[in-house]
Amino acid sequence: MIEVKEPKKEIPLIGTIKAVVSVGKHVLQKPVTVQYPEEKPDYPDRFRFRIFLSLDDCVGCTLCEQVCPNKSITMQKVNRDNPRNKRHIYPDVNFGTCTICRNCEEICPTDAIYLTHTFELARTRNSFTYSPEELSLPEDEVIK
Amino acid sequence: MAEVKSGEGGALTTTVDQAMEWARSNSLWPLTFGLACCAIEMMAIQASNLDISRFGSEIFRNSPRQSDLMIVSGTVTKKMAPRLRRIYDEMPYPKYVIAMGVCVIQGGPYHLGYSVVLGVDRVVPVDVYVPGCPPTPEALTYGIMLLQKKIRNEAER
Amino acid sequence: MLVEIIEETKGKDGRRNLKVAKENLVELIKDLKSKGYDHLSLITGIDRKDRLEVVYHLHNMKKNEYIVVRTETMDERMPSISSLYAAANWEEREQYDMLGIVFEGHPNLKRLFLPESWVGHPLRKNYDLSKVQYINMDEDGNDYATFDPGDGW
Amino acid sequence: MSVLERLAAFFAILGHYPAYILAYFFETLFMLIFVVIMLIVMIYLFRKYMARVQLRIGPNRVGKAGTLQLIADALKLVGKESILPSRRDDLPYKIAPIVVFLGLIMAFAIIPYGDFYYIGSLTITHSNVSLLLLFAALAIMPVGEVLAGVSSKNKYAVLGALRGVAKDISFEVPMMISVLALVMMASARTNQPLNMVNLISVQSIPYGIPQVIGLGVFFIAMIARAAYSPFDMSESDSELVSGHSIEYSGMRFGMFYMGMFGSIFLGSMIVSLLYLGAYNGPFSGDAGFVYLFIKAMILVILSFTIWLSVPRIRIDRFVNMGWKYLLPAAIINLVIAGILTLGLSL
Amino acid sequence: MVVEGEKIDQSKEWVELNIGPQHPSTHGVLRLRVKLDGETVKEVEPIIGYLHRNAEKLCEMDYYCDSLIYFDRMDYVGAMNMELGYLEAAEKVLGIPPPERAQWIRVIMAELNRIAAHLVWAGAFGLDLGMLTPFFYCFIEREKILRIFTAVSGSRQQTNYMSIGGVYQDIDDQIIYDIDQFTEEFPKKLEEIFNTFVKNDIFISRNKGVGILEPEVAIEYGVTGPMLRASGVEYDVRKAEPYLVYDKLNFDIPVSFKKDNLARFLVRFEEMRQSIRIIKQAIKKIPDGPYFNPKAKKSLMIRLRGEGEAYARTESSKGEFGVYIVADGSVKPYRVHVRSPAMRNLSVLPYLAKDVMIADLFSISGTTDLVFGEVDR
Repeated sequence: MIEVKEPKKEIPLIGTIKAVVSVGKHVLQKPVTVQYPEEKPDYPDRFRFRIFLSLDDCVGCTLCEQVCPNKSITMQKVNRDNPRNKRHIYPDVNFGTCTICRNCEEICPTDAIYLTHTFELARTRNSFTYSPEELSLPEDEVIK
Repeated sequence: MAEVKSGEGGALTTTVDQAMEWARSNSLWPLTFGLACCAIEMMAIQASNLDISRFGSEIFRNSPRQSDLMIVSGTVTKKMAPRLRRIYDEMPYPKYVIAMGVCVIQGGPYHLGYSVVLGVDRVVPVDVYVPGCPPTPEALTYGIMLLQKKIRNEAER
Repeated sequence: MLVEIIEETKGKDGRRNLKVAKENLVELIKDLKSKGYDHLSLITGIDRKDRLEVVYHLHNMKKNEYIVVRTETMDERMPSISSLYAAANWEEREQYDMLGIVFEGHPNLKRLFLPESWVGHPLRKNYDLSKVQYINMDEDGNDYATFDPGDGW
Repeated sequence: MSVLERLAAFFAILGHYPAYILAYFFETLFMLIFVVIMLIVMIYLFRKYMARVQLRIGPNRVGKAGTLQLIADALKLVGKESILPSRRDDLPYKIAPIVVFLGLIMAFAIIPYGDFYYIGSLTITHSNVSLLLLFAALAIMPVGEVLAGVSSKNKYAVLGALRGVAKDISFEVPMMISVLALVMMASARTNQPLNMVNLISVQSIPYGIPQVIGLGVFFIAMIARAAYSPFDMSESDSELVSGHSIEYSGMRFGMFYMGMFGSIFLGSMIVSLLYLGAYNGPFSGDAGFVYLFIKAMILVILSFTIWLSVPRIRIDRFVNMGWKYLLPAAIINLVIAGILTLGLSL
Repeated sequence: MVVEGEKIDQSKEWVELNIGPQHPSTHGVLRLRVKLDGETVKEVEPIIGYLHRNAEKLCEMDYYCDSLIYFDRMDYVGAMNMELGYLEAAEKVLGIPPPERAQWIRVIMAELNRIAAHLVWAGAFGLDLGMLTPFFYCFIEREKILRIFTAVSGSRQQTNYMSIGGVYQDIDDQIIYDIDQFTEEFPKKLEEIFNTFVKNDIFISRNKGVGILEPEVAIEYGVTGPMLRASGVEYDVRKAEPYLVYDKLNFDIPVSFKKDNLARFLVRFEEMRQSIRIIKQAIKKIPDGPYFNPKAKKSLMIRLRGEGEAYARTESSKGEFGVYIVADGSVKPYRVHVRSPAMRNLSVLPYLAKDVMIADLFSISGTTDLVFGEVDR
């Protein structure tokens, strides 16, 4: 146990002036701002945001659907020539409820679902359900 | 607000409209309205690392009467919804709403429960939806830029 | 002990569990409080489908001991201990709100989170989630719950 | 010949009275334009400075380096809906922002801006009682704020107005006493009527040096009058939301907003005029008004820094401070001024 | 003994002021119904529930491994601490203890998050009092911690990093180096922030002697955490009932006997210094080994069955955070109940804010450190 000490009492006015100086001198320092649209933020490698799906790797095991904590993933039937995916079901993700918990990526046995750095998902319409094909496309090409 | 008319006066009023749109899009004063987790990320766009004042939006007004933009940051519960509506009604036109985070868009992680509004667009009209839980400050900034584009009638998505 | 303990067990977390009858609860807790269990940590209500169980976590600040008192009620009524611990005030209101356990003798037994007119107690196992309720606000700023979306929704 | 007389001479063909009316009109117009431009510069400067202190960049998207930011803000405020709350007292609610803004403009009309060879002192009101007029004009702004607070019929606004009244009463008296000391020293040296111009011209050294206590008291009073932190109890963003201006929107709010920045600029101008040697400086001559602005701007920046770094004083402590510390300090200053006047005749 | 202030005269007509839910100083969605006599607060009635998100109900509906996301969002500035609190209970119920390395990683992350949470609090407290600038300095430092979190977990705030039986991903040398750098640089910055507050005599005068909370009252109301320690009670779950590897670490509990707002402020800042001390020791002592209990590996997680019941308490940045899980042998918990420290700390506000000025009401509610995700759940 240590007892915290109250700070030394400053003379009135002098203390205020000290505080003002200690704040005011920051004007000499360089701003720390990263100017976002021009300078891209340097996120670490593990940063995750948007879910991608590799259609060729998906085996349709529905594990991601089971493990999704808030039922954002539902399986969709997609007619696609993929010998590993016998049932022809692929996940689609609703980004309107997805909390980016990465449980699906963690549990995916074939690493078909993976998350990427893409974060520019804002829209003017409330339609965030991505079909399996759209999940496999980069964000620029998903035009709804 | 000047209306666009056909005929000779049209060119002038269109210019006035364009000027007003330019002014509005560049001076979005958000309302200090933090609800939940996303409010901290909303504070982070105000903070130094991603400085929203570059877009002219650093003046977070506390009174709804003086703000243009309501960033609904965080879960809107059913108990909060009528109040949110009242705050929205108190704001003067033209007013804009950004739905920040998945809770506000479609209920998010709580959409299976009993006390969360499944999307704030059931209560107030929303201009831009920013998904993420919470969206990073950059994602929200992207949303604000999208709103600016929307005000200037340039938005594509 | 002054009162009859029905059952004494040890939880998975190594804490002593005392099970008492509903009638003896206040007396037991009063006794425990006089023995130094001055911190009421938690009141939990559990819906066991046929009965409601209430669990009190009491804590002795000085000796750092935890004791768990559990009791059951068949008729949704429990004696309130809010006259013993100030912390019990909000705790009991929360359990009343969530599980509908009526704490008799509570000075201000109102719902803590949800409005008064909310139908049902959400943490009950038989609470119907498919019945959507809406909350509206009247002129004085008080809430009331309805089943149909009124104005504003 | 002053500016006014020159302008009147220009319009002399129209007759004596119309010429003077037109002259006053144009002079006021110039001054208004000047004040508004100064306000825009001030707010831009403030936002940039605030950003730099907080290690940010500040507005830089609109126009070059964000210079058009304030234009955008002003345009937006003009185009915004101005909500009239249904419970308002109609007339006071509507005139309150105008009163605040007018009080500001009136005060700007009274102070001198410089001393020129051709036109004499650059001021609009060549009154012999301009010092008195100035303090009369300064008292108008708080009235507008109280009007706004009471007529909004909002509890926060009423509380803000009440705090504003309590605050005004407690700093006005020390402020006037410190000015009294100034007048006392100056009047011993001249037989001229003691208007602002003469008060400045008799200062052989800036009176801030012998009356350092008076300067301090006056500066604190000026910050308090502008409702800047630590004395922003009547606005107090984090307690009373926006205080007296809570119900105002659109351009009506814009007037309060300008009044807020204008009054700190006005306060800094008055402090530098009365205490810091005004437009006098080495090699000043006709360029003296530059000195005035530099002095005023330094004070403005200082008060910005104080705003950014100091928490709000509680209202009862401020009232205490006004009566227990500022008032005695002002009286001590008066005594010192008296001694100096008699003994040294500075 | 139940401590309640004397009741005010209800027959008199007091000015009623409704503060919140949208108010800059309520830290979210607290609503206060205040009865005023001029500037003096006569009675405060907190009304909560504006962020009631039915997390406890949803926990009952989800698998054990999935409930973490609701805990992430409870105390949303201290997500790691919340996860830790849940896992301490869940792992007891499931019988899957985390391996040694995971425990050390959890300690480091929990302490980093404690610093981050206190920094948010300090900045917001400054704003409550009208100091605009310290907020920005606090957030710059917090951003550095969030960068570390992004590097380990991939998310900035709602990390979802710890999982049943360990942590989600191992930390590598680069991250340890980053944390080391941070612990080297942070104390200097912390003192700088500290000085912008305490050098200011207006700040001291606003807080000294305001909101005095007697220790008996605090225990009576169930107040824990820095608020209780500022009242002079040496109680910290990390020492009282060590979990993880806290018994192998060397740190002190900051206590103050002044009981006022300033004491709470100082205790929180001292806690940040102690957290740095813990992290410094932990990154030196962290052992090699598995970071994940193989019993809980990946696809098995949704089939984990819990038995019995457990109450686990941890020291979050707000106080004693307890999670009570009742299991019935199925894959989903039967009942999850959370002991929310912030709610207990809030419940003492009507007692503290009696006969104070309006300005002090906000400084007192500021020092209680409210986070509404946790109060309302």
